[in-house]
Amino acid sequence: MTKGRKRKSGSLAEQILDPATLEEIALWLENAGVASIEIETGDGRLVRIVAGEDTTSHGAGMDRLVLVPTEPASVRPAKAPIAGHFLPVHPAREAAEATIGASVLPEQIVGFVRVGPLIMPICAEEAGTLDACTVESGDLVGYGDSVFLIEPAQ
Amino acid sequence: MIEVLQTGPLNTVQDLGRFGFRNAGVTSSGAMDRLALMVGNLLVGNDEGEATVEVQTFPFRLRFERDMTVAITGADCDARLDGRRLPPWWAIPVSSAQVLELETPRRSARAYLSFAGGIDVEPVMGSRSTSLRGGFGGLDGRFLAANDRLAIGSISACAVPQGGFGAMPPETALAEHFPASEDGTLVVRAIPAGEYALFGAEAERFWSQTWKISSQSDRTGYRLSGEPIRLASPVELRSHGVVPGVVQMPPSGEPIIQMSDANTAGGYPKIAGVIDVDLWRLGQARIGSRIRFVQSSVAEARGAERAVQAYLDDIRRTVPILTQALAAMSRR
Amino acid sequence: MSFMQGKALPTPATADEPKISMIGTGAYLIEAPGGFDLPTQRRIWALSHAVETWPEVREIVPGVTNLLVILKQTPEEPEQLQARLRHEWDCARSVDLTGKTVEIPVTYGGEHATDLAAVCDYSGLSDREVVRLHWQGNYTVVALGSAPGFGYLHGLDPRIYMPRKTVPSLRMLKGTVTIGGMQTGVSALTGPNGWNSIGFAEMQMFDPAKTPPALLNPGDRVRFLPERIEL
Amino acid sequence: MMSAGQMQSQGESGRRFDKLLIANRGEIAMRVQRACRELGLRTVMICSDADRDAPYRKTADEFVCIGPAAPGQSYLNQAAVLLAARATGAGAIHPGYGFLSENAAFAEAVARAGLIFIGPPASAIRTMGDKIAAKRAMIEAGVPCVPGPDAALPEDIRSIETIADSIGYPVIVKAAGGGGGRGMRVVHDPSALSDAVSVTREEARRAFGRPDLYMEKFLEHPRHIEIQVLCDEHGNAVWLGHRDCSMQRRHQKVVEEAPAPGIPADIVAAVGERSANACRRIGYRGAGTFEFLYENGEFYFIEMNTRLQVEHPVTETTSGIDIVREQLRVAQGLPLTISQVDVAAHGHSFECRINAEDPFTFAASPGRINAAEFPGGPGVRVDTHVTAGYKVSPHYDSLIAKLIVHAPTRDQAIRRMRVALADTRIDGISTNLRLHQELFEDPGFCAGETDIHYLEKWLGERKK
Repeated sequence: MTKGRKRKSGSLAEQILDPATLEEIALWLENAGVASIEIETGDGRLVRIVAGEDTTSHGAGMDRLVLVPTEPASVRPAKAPIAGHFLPVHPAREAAEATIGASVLPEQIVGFVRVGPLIMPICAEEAGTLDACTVESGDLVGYGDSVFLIEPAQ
Repeated sequence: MIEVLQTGPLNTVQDLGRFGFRNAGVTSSGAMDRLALMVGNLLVGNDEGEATVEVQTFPFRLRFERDMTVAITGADCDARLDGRRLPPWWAIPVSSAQVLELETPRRSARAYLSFAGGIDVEPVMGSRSTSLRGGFGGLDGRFLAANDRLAIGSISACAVPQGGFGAMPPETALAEHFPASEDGTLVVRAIPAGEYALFGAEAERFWSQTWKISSQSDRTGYRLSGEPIRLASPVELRSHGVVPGVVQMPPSGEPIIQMSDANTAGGYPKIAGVIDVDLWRLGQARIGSRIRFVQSSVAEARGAERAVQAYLDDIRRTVPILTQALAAMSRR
Repeated sequence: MSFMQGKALPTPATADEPKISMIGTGAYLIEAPGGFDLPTQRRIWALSHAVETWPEVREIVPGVTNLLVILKQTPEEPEQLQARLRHEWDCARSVDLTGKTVEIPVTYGGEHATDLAAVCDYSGLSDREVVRLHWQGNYTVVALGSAPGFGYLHGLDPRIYMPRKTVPSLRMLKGTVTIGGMQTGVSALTGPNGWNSIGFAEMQMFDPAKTPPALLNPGDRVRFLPERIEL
Repeated sequence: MMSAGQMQSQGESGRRFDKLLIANRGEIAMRVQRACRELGLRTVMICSDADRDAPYRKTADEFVCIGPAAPGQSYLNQAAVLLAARATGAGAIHPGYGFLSENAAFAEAVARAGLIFIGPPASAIRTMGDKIAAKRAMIEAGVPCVPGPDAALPEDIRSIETIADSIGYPVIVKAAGGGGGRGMRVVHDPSALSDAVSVTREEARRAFGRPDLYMEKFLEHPRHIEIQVLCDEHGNAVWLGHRDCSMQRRHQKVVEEAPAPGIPADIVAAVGERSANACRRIGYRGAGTFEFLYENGEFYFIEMNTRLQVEHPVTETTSGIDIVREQLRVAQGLPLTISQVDVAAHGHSFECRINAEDPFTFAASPGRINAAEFPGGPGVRVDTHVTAGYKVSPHYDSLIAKLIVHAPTRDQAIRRMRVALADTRIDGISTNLRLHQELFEDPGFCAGETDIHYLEKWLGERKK
């Protein structure tokens, strides 16, 4: 077990989970007799936490935090750019800019956020398939809230 | 500069109109949908009355010759910027050499292109609106043609977010202040005018029937077809000033609504006047579509005007707040 | 656009009170009682001058014995506004505008005078007689309208009154000297026109680059100078 | 343009606003939320990316993230706060303390947006934010000030020397735009004056963009005494007693108490009356604090804080008045529920600020709190937003809890605080709990009437 070891500044581990949390989860796993657990983080990445001594090929001394490679692709969110109310369809249009199951391009508008008299776009960050919408029409969404899930293109 | 790559006839430069010369026989001109023009201007950080391109024949294509900000308001004409689809009622920063395309809208008639800084044509009698009849204003007093280039004024950078942003369309934002369409028939509010009483019982049919906007309709006026309404005895009036919105009844018995390029004077009996605040909706009514008049009052008109003003004030106030908020968020 | 025709009847509300009506919510038309004469027209001009300065007024359009007042916005109290207009009319004293005199050289007859023969037929006068009666007249600009800079001129000799045509000319040239009913004028735009052409004037009646753009103003005197007569 | 004070529009409930946006985070956000809920007001709470899991999200009517973690992008992003209010239909904004609470431009923008700013008019914020203008206003209202001219120093050194002589040494030279210990210099005798003036002026020019300096008497061993005021828009202004906030480290208060020990009641009453009077004169509204230095039986005004203070609970517990509730009522246009004759001070109160910081180095200690236990029992109040599992963000100030005790006497309150501190446990991060425990055993502190340098000196000695 590596204890309280700090990762290099800017590493993904720091961005995703802090060491204290990891320690705790690892402890639970150990107690429950589970070898490892995969957690999907808010930004769509998979994190595998391994209990006890590191048993992966990384060898001794490695952190128990393992970033699972992005293939097969994990789902990425399309986030609200600002706080407001979610509009799945532009009020002057009858159909949504992109429907669930449709393929989307980077920067393509997939929905809207209404802020008073104004409207901001919710854009896909990368090419993929619009997988799901996670909020209801008219819901209050905040900056950075995940509104759609996009399955990245291979 | 912007360059017109493709255009149909009768697309002109328009602002809110030319006022103060009606008594010299000069029609006011100005956008048919003034509300769309104002919203477009507010989105790009202009004063609400800057000159825009009114597009009423499609397809329309233009190329930007420098980086700028453009807004597309009014009819949803499936705008595309270098092929990328844009929502209606939208403002977006564009780069030099990008091409904006507008397709024939499925509903509504006219789209407005507002540019941050406004279209910099020489004002004539205080306005940049094109008077096609007078042959002045706008671009040499004529409608736009392919290869025309229009100068765009400069404005202190308004930080429109990269992906653009839009305004709630007035149809939605102001829905409770305007009568809903009935089976695709636009309901237009009007107030009886000077000669209304002369029509006697006939006047009832003015309100009750659905009128069709005939093909002989343009920016000057809409001719309506339907069951004619005639006066018991013909009446001719001394020439008097008229304004957009006046509903005249020529001897044929089929009404004419004077629109933005309305004649300045007329003498036909006036059965009604469309309330000012409903003119923008009429300006978006298409040839062949149907309208019905409902009787209104000054009080009702004032209520709707206040709502429109509040809507515009809200946009005017919120646009800079939104751009500031986004700018602060992207600052490190 | 229709204009005074010999047989047409106006629709005055009463004999001595002006009629005030609305067009939509932001325009009020005040129609003077009685017939069309210059004293009434002068009172309309006086009313125009008074109302023009009201802060809520955007534009005024004096017509023939009437005035259209266009407001900047719908008034909160329309009845009160009507009362003020009525009061202003009551106070209006006939003013004689100290207008300028404009002399317009005219080529009578010739290729543009396509309706001269019809005027002769209607009046029973010879073409020389019609032309003479026209240029000998002293005209007053009653109002501007219908086209930029077009002046409705009062003072036509009743002998050459001539109703508008039932079938308008499709392309009458700007500058055509015309008679319509009891009025005369110089057409300001090339286009369809129902008035009767008897001559042509080169003079520019309207220049958008000038201040004011219209050559004529209500109250101005106009004289036609028979530069050429081509009969 | 309407200022909040002119806003007379009232909702169906007869109130000016039914929904309030809380433009803050942490314990104060929670404190304001509770007051709103008691008054039946709906709450909109905003957060940054770092505060998405704040415990008060569950009890807010609406909770929405307005921007990234950095304060400039979220809590200090005026436009984003206004938009959140616009989007949620909030009718008023409570700025809490810190962040936008003393930003006159923000108060104006709130009013311009047709909303009510829970605080004084922007003009009052602006006046009190300008040291010289504030001092002038206080002199006019008869509030005692530190001796010294209420105007910027002249250029000419001879005149400056004359001013220093008339004040009497030691004097302090301060940059008009400065604060928090920056841009100021103490001068003990005339020979050092010229150098001090020129160095400070240069510093002011570089650091604050304006070279204006002013000068006043330097007090050697003052205490930091505050007077809490409350005003409504009907001309009522009351003062709610006084607090001693002398226990400071680098101008940051560590422990506060009410009332300030050892100050004769008649002296405080005179200053309190004048403070309330000053509020009436400047058209003040809401809660505010007059900060004074106190030395040798004299009060000297230093500044006015035009907002709620971190240490407001010590006044609440001794006066029995809910200051946040009064703020909200005043903003609704209602008169104060109390008048001066109703104001009394009962017993004694202490507040300890529990910070996520090293108790020795004072380095911030962000991270996850594994376990949190807080004290209870009679006369104990804990204002906190943290629980076990809470992650203390490095982006914001390190205050995680306030322990407040109240007891009939100061000695009893000290004993109560010792117990409260002993019953507090925060694991996973470092906190200054131990510092507080040591302080409450320190004979000097326990004796009371310590000056503003006491804590720094004590810390210096502790290190050895």
